[in-house]
Amino acid sequence: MTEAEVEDKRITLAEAAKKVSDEDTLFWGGFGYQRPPIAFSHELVRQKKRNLTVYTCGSEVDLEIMAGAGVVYRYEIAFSAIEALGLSNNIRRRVSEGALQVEDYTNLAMAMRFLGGALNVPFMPLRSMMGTDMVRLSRYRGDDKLKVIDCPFTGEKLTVVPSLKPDFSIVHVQRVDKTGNAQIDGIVGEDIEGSRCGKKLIVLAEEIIDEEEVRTRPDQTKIPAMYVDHVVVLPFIAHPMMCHGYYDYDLEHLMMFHKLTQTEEGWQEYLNGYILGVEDHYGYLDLVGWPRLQQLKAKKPWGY
Amino acid sequence: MTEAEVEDKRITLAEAAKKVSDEDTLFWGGFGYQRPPIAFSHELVRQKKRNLTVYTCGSEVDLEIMAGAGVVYRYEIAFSAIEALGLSNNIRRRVSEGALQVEDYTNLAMAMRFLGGALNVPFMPLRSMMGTDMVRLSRYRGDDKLKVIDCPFTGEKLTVVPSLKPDFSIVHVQRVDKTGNAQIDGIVGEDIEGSRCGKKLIVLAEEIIDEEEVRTRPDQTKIPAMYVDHVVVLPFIAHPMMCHGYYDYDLEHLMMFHKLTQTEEGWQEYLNGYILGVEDHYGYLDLVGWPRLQQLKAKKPWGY
Amino acid sequence: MVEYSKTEFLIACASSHVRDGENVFGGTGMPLLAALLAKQTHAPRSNLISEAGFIDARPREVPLSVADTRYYYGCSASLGLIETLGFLLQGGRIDVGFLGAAQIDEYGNLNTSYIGPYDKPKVKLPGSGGGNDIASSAKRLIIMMSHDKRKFVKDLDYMTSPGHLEGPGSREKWSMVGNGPEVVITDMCQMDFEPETLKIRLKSVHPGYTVQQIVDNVMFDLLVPDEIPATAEPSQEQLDIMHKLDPKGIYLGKGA
Amino acid sequence: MVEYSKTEFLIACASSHVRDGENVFGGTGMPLLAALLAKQTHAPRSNLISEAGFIDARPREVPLSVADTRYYYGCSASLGLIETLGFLLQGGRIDVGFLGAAQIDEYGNLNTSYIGPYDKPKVKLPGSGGGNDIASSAKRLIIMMSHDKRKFVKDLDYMTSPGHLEGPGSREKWSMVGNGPEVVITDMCQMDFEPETLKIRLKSVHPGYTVQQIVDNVMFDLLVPDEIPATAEPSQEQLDIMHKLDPKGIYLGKGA
Repeated sequence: MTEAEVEDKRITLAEAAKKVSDEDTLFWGGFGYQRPPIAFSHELVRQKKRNLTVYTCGSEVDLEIMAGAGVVYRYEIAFSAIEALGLSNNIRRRVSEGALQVEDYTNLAMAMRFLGGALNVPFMPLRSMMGTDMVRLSRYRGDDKLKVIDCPFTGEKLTVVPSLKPDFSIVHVQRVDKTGNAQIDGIVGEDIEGSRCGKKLIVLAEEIIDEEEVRTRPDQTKIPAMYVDHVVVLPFIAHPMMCHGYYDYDLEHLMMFHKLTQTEEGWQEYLNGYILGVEDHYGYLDLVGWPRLQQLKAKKPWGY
Repeated sequence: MTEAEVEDKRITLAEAAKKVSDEDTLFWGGFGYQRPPIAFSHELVRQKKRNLTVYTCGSEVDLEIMAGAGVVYRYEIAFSAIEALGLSNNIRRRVSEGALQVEDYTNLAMAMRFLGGALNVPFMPLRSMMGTDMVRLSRYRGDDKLKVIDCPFTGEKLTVVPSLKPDFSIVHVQRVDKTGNAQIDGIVGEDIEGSRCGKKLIVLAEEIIDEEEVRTRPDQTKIPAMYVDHVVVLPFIAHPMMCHGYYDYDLEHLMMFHKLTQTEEGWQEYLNGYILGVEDHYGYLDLVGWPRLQQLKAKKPWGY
Repeated sequence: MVEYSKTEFLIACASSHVRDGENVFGGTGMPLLAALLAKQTHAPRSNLISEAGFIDARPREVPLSVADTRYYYGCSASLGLIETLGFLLQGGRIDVGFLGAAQIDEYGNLNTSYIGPYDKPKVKLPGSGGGNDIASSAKRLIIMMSHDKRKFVKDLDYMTSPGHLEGPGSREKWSMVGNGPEVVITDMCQMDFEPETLKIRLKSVHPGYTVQQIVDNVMFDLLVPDEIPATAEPSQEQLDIMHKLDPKGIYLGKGA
Repeated sequence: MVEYSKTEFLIACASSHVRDGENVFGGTGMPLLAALLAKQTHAPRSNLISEAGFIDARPREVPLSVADTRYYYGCSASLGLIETLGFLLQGGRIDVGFLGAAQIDEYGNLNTSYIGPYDKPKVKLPGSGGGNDIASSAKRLIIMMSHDKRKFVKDLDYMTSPGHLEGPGSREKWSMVGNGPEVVITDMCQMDFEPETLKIRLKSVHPGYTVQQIVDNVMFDLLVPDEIPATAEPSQEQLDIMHKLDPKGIYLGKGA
């Protein structure tokens, strides 16, 4: 028997971000405060990417960072705000300036678009959006934003939305083996469909685990390695947001971020201090401070 | 604080089968040799149900039993055989006699029909079946079997299949709490979508677990209680097939079953001996014999 | 007499609309506190769901996000968006949803997307999130708004989520799963929808406010019945439970 | 000289069509043994997938069912049909699928559904299962058949799964994800498809058979090239591995 040489897909965060080209389209994982790939947004900013299009339901701080730094020029999203704190100030400003276009969908519509992409069918039907301006108005997709059709079987009205197959899917998980088998704890949000819909998939994980451990508990694998092109392993990828079972959100940092983004000057201060002013993700974590990060670590059994 | 009284959804197998009326439509869970609700098919036979329509990808022994005993008159399925052993003899005979009609779909088409039903949209698109007799010929659904349409966005040809919302979903799982939260180990087949698409859901489980245990590990719940109407707890529900982590298939019994069904007389012998000739599921298990059942119990870490 | 803040009053009022045994989309903020309060008082068997994927959640502290891990421990299942918004909500299994908005019109249609013209928006608001999905498919919709003339408008700048659209028959036209808004709760009053026209109607006035104040702060013609009861005040028990749920005053504020 | 049974020969032959690193839908029976054999010989990085939901499976004993738990331990993920047939197969991520059939026509279209007229079938066969899905969307299709005149027919009783349909351009017309059948392996020969017409063509003859025997057992005009090599025979190593995989002879039979 020939023993297979196992492929090691691990690369650095900088190498992973380099794979992304200007003008590319990205599925962006995480949901709300949970598992957003913030570190990846930092690196896209440091590498001065331009004109990216990002598809997601509603990440929060990362969307603010990429909008503020001019990395993205188009969002197809359902939600932009920092829940409990308030409006997404950077996105609001960039939209008013005309530097950013947002094509509006609902959370279910975006999830169905990822599901359709994962299934490799060009559209999916759903029952939302009908009767509202979400059908009537489009920012740049025009007739390709969505359509309202008659069901070919029942005649009922249904919305159909175009499926998405972005250049990259960017997904943040708790654990991964070096071949890419990824485990997600807690809610999955839209990451199951999102990780399958991209042409390439970059998985960012808090922790590396051995392939043998994965194969002992295969039903814990949420993303099989065969979907995964690159793996990046780093701690606190989601800071100042949370990663279920690993660390809580950093409310103080989050409030500071939200307050600073109320003005362009404040945002530039944050951008220059926490993102451009550091070498890499460890530079950022050093700046936040390890004693503080230690405090955020999740407590059993609560997971935060 | 008012403490909620927890609803106990447990009923007997006989009570559960009584909920099903003649002419009803059923989603039938399990896949291949894995977790088919055989005990439920036995009880439907004992209660002499008639004219049921069953939707599934491809259960095996249970479909043979229900076809043979005249419980179902319509199958919408993708597959009928006993894998590794041969054709499904009872179904073959009943089809030739005209007593059973089979509307043919593919496994993906059936899975998408359950997904569509679960999502409460009347159809789903897929890329199978085009160009073949599966599109051209229909047993009884006629134009409502499927349609080939042009994608409203890309113009590509796609098959659309009508979603299913049967009267009951019948699903067999490893563990359940009395309120209905169900855990499935191993592959899920089509049971996630199937358990969500029915108007009522009956969960059959090998083992009862405490609700507190469910709430300590919520990410193990595959079917939340809010979908579940009734719970039946019994051992060896799938015998002579397998239940991952609980017991292996009984190859000897299976071969005996397949051999007997080669003739109508043989099938009647099995029917009268193992199904009609016993009082209930424990009567069946007594007949199979507990030493034999004990031998089938799964060994760690293999799960069979 | 019980002392309470405006926020506490609104939460208790919203809580009264959750019925026992119902499946409730809680979200965050005031609706979440209202749903948790209902579960700990008159609706112990209500089932709190977060659209991020948590089912029958029993958070010991108020979550800040619908995806907050505070929703996890003690919940009965932890899944994803296709499950909550697709299988459950669009599947017709959610009884009550809560929504807020920047603007509402006389049919209960909501704007959470843009202030100003769509082509050159003055303010980009959060957008739909799951709001349009909830407004389309939850059986009943409870709307919470601050009572401000600029929010109760004749014409929305952008219609994000469907209320009763153009009135009778319009939700049916789109085969909507849910029945639309049932009640609008503001800091001055509760409003419901007149069954014939499906237009907003005054339902009860909160203590300390007059009908005139309410009418003056609405830009459309508000239906005002002859008899208008006062909205019930919260009990001390309700206030105590609220503060146990939000001990840091994240939503309730520091005062009492 | 190595001694082998017909079944062993076919499995070794089928195995040679699996390339290293490929994603393979293995199913059960001979195709499964072929895929497992390939992984243990020339294709160690091939990835065996069962449509029931097992990914990168490494069964220590041959499974009897695509859903058999023997596929589980040591596999890398255990999921469901939407994942395997939808996300993976329809998503264009499966390189090789194996299918058998009761009838095949000159374009490689397959019947696994009915013998006799559809309206009054003589025999109800298993149906598509995942077969039509695999034939539609796997990049390459390997067909295994017993070589029998009644099986190589001019007109199928029922077309369950698409081969090359009516020839050039027909798969494109339906935007099919996969490229259709590549090879047909019988107990007498291997056949491929002539690139211009997409009709079945003789590719190699198994030891002990003649071209005439093959042609006599096909009901359509089989394309026969001038030069036809002999099919390679299995090695002792291949035979040993097969019997380690199926020690009870479930698929290989008891003899050797």
